[in-house]
Amino acid sequence: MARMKFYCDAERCIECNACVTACKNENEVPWGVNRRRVVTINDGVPGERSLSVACMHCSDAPCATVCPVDCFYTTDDGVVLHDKDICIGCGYCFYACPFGAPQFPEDGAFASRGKMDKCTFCAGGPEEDNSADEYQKYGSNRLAEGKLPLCAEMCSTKSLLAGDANVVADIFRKRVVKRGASVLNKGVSYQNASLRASSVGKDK
Amino acid sequence: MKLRKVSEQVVVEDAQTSLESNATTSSGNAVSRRTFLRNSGVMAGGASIVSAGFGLGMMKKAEAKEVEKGATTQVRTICSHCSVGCGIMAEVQNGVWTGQEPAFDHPFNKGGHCAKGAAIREHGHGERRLKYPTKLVNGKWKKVSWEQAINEIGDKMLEIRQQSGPDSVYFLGSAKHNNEQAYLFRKFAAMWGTNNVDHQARICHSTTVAGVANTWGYGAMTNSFNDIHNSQAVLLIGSNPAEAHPVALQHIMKAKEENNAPVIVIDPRFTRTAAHADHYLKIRPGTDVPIVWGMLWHIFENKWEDKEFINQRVYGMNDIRKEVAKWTPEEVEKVTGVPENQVYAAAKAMANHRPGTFIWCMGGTQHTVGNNNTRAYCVFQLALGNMGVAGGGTNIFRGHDNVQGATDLGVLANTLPGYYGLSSGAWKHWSGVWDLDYEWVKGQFDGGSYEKKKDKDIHVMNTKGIPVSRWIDGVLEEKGNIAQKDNVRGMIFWGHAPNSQTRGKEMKKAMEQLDMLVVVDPYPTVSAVMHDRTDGVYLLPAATQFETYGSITASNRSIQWRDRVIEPLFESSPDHTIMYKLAKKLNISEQMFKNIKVENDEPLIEDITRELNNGLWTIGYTGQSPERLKKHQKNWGQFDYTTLKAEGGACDGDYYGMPWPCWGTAEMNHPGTPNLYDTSKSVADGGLTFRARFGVERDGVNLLAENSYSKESEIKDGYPEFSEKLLKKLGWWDELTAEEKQLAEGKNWKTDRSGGIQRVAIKHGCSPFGNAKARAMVWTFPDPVPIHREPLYTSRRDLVEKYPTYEDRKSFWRLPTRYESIQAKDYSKDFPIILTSGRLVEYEGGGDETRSNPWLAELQPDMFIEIHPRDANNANIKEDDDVWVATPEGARVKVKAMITRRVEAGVAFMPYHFGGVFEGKDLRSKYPAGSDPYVLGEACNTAMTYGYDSVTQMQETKCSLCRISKV
Amino acid sequence: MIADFIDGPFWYFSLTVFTIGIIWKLVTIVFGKRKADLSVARGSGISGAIKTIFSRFKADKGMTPHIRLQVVAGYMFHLGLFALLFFAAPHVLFLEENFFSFEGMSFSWTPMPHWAFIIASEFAFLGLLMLWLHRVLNPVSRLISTADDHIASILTFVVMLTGCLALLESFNELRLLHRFSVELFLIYFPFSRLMHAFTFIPSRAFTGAWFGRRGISS
Amino acid sequence: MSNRFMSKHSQKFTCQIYFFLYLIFFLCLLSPLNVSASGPAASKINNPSNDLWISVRHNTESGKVTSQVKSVDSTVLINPQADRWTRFRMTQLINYGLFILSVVAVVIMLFYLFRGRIKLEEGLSGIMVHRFTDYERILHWMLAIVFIFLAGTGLILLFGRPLLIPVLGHEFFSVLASASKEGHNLFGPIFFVSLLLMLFRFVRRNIYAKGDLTWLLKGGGLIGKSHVTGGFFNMGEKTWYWIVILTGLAISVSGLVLVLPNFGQGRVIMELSHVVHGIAAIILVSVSFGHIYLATKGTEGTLESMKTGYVDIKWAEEHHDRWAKECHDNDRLISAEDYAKLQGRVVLDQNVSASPLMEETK
Repeated sequence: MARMKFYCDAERCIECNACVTACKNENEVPWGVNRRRVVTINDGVPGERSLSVACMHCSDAPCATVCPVDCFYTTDDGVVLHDKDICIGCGYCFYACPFGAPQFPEDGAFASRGKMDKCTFCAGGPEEDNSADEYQKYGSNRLAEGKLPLCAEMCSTKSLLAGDANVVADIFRKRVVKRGASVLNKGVSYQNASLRASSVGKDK
Repeated sequence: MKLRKVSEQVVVEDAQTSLESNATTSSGNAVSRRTFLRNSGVMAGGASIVSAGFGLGMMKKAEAKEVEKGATTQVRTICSHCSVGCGIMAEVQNGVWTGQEPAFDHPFNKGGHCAKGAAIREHGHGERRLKYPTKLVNGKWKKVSWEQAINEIGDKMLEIRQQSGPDSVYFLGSAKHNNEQAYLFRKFAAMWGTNNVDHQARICHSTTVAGVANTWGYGAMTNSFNDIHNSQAVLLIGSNPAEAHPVALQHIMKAKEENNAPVIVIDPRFTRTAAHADHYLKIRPGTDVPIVWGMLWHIFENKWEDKEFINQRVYGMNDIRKEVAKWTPEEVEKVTGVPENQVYAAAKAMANHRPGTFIWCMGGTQHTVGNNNTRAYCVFQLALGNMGVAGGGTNIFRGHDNVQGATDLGVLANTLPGYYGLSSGAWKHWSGVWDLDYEWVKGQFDGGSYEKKKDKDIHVMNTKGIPVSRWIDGVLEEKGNIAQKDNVRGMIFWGHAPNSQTRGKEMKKAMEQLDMLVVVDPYPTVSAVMHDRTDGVYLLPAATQFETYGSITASNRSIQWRDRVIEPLFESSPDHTIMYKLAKKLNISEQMFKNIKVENDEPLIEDITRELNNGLWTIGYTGQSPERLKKHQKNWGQFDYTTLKAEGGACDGDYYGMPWPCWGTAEMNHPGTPNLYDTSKSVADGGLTFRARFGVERDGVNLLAENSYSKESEIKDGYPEFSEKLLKKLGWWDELTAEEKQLAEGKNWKTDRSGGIQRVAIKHGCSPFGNAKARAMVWTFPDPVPIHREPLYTSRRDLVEKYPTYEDRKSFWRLPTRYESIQAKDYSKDFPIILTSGRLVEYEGGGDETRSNPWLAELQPDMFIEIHPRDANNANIKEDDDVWVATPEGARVKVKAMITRRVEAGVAFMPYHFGGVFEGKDLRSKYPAGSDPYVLGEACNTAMTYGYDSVTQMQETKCSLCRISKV
Repeated sequence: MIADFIDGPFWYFSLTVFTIGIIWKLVTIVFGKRKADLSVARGSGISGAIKTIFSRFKADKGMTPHIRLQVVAGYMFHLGLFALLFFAAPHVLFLEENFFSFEGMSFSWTPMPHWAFIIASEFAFLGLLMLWLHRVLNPVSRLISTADDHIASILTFVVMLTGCLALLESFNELRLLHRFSVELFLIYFPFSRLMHAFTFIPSRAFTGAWFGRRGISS
Repeated sequence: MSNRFMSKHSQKFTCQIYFFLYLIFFLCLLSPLNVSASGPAASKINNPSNDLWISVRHNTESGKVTSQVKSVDSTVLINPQADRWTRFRMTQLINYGLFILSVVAVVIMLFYLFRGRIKLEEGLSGIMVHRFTDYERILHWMLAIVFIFLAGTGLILLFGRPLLIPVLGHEFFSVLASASKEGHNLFGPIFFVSLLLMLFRFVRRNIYAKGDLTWLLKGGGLIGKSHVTGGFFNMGEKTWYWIVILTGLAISVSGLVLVLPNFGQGRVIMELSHVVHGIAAIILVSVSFGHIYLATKGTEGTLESMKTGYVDIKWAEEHHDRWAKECHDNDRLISAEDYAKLQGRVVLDQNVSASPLMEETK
């Protein structure tokens, strides 16, 4: 049984926001609701790194734990989904989620939270797969078509990985090893050449 | 209180899903997938994210009937944003663009996209598009019919022609046209009889084209994005692919991770690319030549240069050495602000890791010394022997999706398609291609003469036109000062964003002075609103590139075939159709479409392709017949991710998109040239030598290559370009067929339309254009050896004396052009901060298209300026404050402050995609109803100042001065 | 099943009862027999009528100190309810879809924003509660109140409550509950004091006319 | 929802986060950037990334964090509070809350069983004194009604999942829950308003005075048969009043923070407000049990005061002797007949209807 997971390779993410618009594109999420976002740390200074975050589809999801109407469920693929026919838009999942995945459509002051909306790993909802009703509520169901979430598939630098946790881990491990190995063959990367040149002095 | 059509509610609701919007529509085509489903009998679901009221509809449980799906068809097309040329799989259902799948097997992007590419399907909604022909009637937008619009425009054009001559109408083309439309547009201008035709390439990479072409023959990206996989080092200067070409990072990352290629970024701004680089040099804007010479200084100092390569294939490197010798580490640090050790490290990295590639973009080109910069870059690569090898080369990332193509097809004021120039020879060649009488073509032009050469009159048809960067002056300049019969009186913006051009304030004045302003574009663009005209403005809705088809040339010279995804939305129609209608109105359609089939006003794209195949011999656009292009597109999965070569399959042996030059006729089946000047391959297999373009010798120095030649070449040394005479001398003449001989008689490789000369030359393993040395020293340019000159508006007055700019020119591209008279005055006191500009990933170009796309607009709602904390504190500015940015020429823009260390203290950065706000005044109300972009903002170029390149009139957008004060 | 009944037959039934009831009531009131007024006219009946219709919106000076609570609460409730009834987005849409759409064209007006809706309902509830509690707790008003008054108040309260419970606009059951209560309300309306929504005009008019004729200012 | 399950849950979830972060650390450690650190110049170059990701995990980055997605907390990558809040609600609020409420209920029941109803020693006299005006009673009952509604809906939302879903099933419960949530949100402000009116109206009479302490020492008369003194309000009522006001305000304010999600308040603030809201509510509800009991079944003659506004003089003497004395002195006693008339139990004749006592309506 596959366990679906997202993983964002911070060394590659360039904050191009393709994942964000891809999500809007595939699920036609309305303005103001962002199932996925890219966060940049140390913006504008050396060490700047970006990560694309959405629902992490936790193995034991806190949103599911706190939901007062128990509208969450986990699919066989380990995707955490919720039933909008049961959701009452109370916002507890929003408090419980460390990653800020749950989104609520708001309309001005005194906004009553509508039904919660979040990343579905492009796996739709409880409705019949790829039915119009499902699309209306949750966006498309790519998993049912044997495809992976569009955000990951469209990542410009293949930084955002999605799929069976083991496969993702393998891909990533290979990458890391390659990075490491290539360094070993070629000696020190030039990240610090300047520092060396200054401290050690030029090796003419 | 409101009355509304029930039928409209569909669209209104739909608009709500994306944003509250007053979008009305006149067509059922323009629906999103939601409404599409809803239309086919689905009520909004109980949990509809759109919280509308609870009339029965909204509150009843969704009676979701399964949509009877019209078979979903997949269409292969190409992204219309940047020049990487990403493949797109569009899913179409009942004529509606319902889905977008990643093209995993596309060799350029492997399914990857940036924010723009991933949001491309929104073109199928086009909520904020210009819906129908519109005309400005005393201050109000009025819908008119196509016929009326074309007639009125045509009559006005003829009137202007009759009063002031053809040169008073300016044809401003576009890099968004596909090759066929671009070619047709250039032809249109020729038929009309003017060289006042130009497009964005002028203000994007013209200095590259000029500088690079004059160094070694062709002015284009020498290798390809994919070829970067082979690079052992990557140097980017004035280039920020992380935002401008995100998919390119896919390839750069591969090199970085798998070859541990050091990635070195040289930029005034710590860009997102720099954030992922191994080594970063922060230079003062406008000091590209010094930093490059500075690195070269270390290379010569440590004897890291490739001597053999230089001896064999480079001319004038000694002149360079002399200049470089002046750039000691101390001087470099003084001018650029980069300490020696960093420069040294960069130089060492490039020297130790060969081949290394050299990437630049507008950061290098958009300067008064742009051509110097680009040539300096080339020289650097020549010195390291990085040219003509896989993984090396100068990888120049072009801007728009087809700016390379539009340039090749001569939508320029200084040449005919294929860089033939404007000489009589060139005109004769093209008259031949068009199958027209040369004299008739000549007759179309103004009979007079604007320039003299050795006090001999030059015919107007042979004199360069006014470049797009200067059209403003073409309107505003004293009649007497323009080398032209009369000022420009009619402007035709055919896919151009005025806010991508500097001197916005004067542009506004110019627009108001025109007799007629025509905008042909899918969106109204800023041209529709920035002026205060009350009439004489026409907006014609052009179809987007997804509503038509044709070929486009990616930055790496690969030509891809783009399929039509959907029928034109609303009342828009494809550019070539509009061209035909206008041509017909102007009575030049006969000649213009002589050998092009026209079906109900739409010229047949394939015929146009064939015609240009028949004419562009110089750069080998001849082998890419429509059939071959379509075949490549159908089989793009069969090309190698790194070499771009197809092994087996339908296109066996070809390189993807047959990167030009693809020599000879289509029958010759040349595979295209993936890397230029690569002597390790035979010419027949995409190998090449440096082009012999500048004669065979100068002052007794041999200009031809010395015992360097491409693989399998039968001439084991340099040789001049091929011509009938040379063939005869070599005794290869008789290898031409009878027909070929007939056509080739008295012609050379460029003008022989039989392709025989090229065929035979290649048969003997020779490059048709000869085998020469690259020119490190371009004696035909103002600065034969690239030297540093301070920007016109410089904050370093102490350097002005040592590195002065040029003298003013009386008449340069028909216009007086100022240099030293501007630099003479010291503005640095009142305007202490250097102002530079650049791109954002979410938007492109003038941004009218992308700012109208809700998925993108939501991510960049505000125009901003990046300010260093020091400057911010000095001006007492806090994050997100509104600030006035004032520049020396009296313009000022109101933008939000973003305080960041990306920029150095004393430097400020603004993105240039915004428009629709002018000096603090919001122009939203001036847009035609329902076509205002979601996001408006000050155009940074409203504030950008004067300054033009000394060869190509490239505008200076990368360093000016400004004063920033809190609102 | 029940849903269809509430959305369908019962809705039309209640609507009919309501309309016919109202009309019948008003007709009987307006055209009912009345003793001819033999007094000598000292002033105009018409002007008196019109004057009174508006003057009665203001509480009588003498009474004000005693009934401040009722006045304040009364206005809060009635204004709030009016706003809810005619300017709540769902109601506007409902009215448009069910009453003001004729072939192809439909008529509607701008609903109030969500926040305004909330405030209006807070006012309405506060007012209604106060009024009803006063009715129950104040000995005098308790004495003069009949079952009708209590039923009317409670029915109104229930209608408002169910409406607000269905605020999320997504559970059909809640919508039906609201609609059902509305239907009961409509049926009860014509036969109860709720009629004052319509009758307050003619009643004031008659008194006004009567006084006006006698030259009494009221 | 047993404790055992909960703790298991939280452990698992923390592991989740750590797994995610370890992956990132792993990457940082092996990326060329850092291996270089272990290269020749290792001593000089230490790897900033480790600290970076640690600070990310605890949401304490020093550098500027940005995101093009502009929404509440969109720049918070990981919010460590979330996990704590989850654990608070699931393992503490629900379990202890349920425990406390049921204990209080049971205690009161037992008390009733053993102590029975507290009768007036001398029985009712029929002589009444006026205690509360209409306005005061309206306030009281408004607050009471709204409070009960809010308490009910609130408890449904809090305990519904463990207690009601098994009974009602998901679909129907979520209908109920949705109604509860909307009602709860809507009536909250009304509660707040009535609470404030309550505060202003009664605050003067509820300031602790001397004598209250002795009342306390005597356990409000519940313990033993001894007699306790009291003013208009006795110590017990005052305390109840202050509990209502203080917890009420806490509930209202925190409630408003929660019900208006879009004034840009971050998740952490909302989580904290929810904690306050929950605790205060449990306290108020449990104490209100006591109040309701005492005022209705608990003591004879008390409910009368809020029904009619009048109390039997005997009741006054027993519970509020000092106030009763005042009434005697100012001669504010009303005979049974007059009282009957006032309550309209006998037909009024003209002069009574004009009786000055009608002024009470004010």
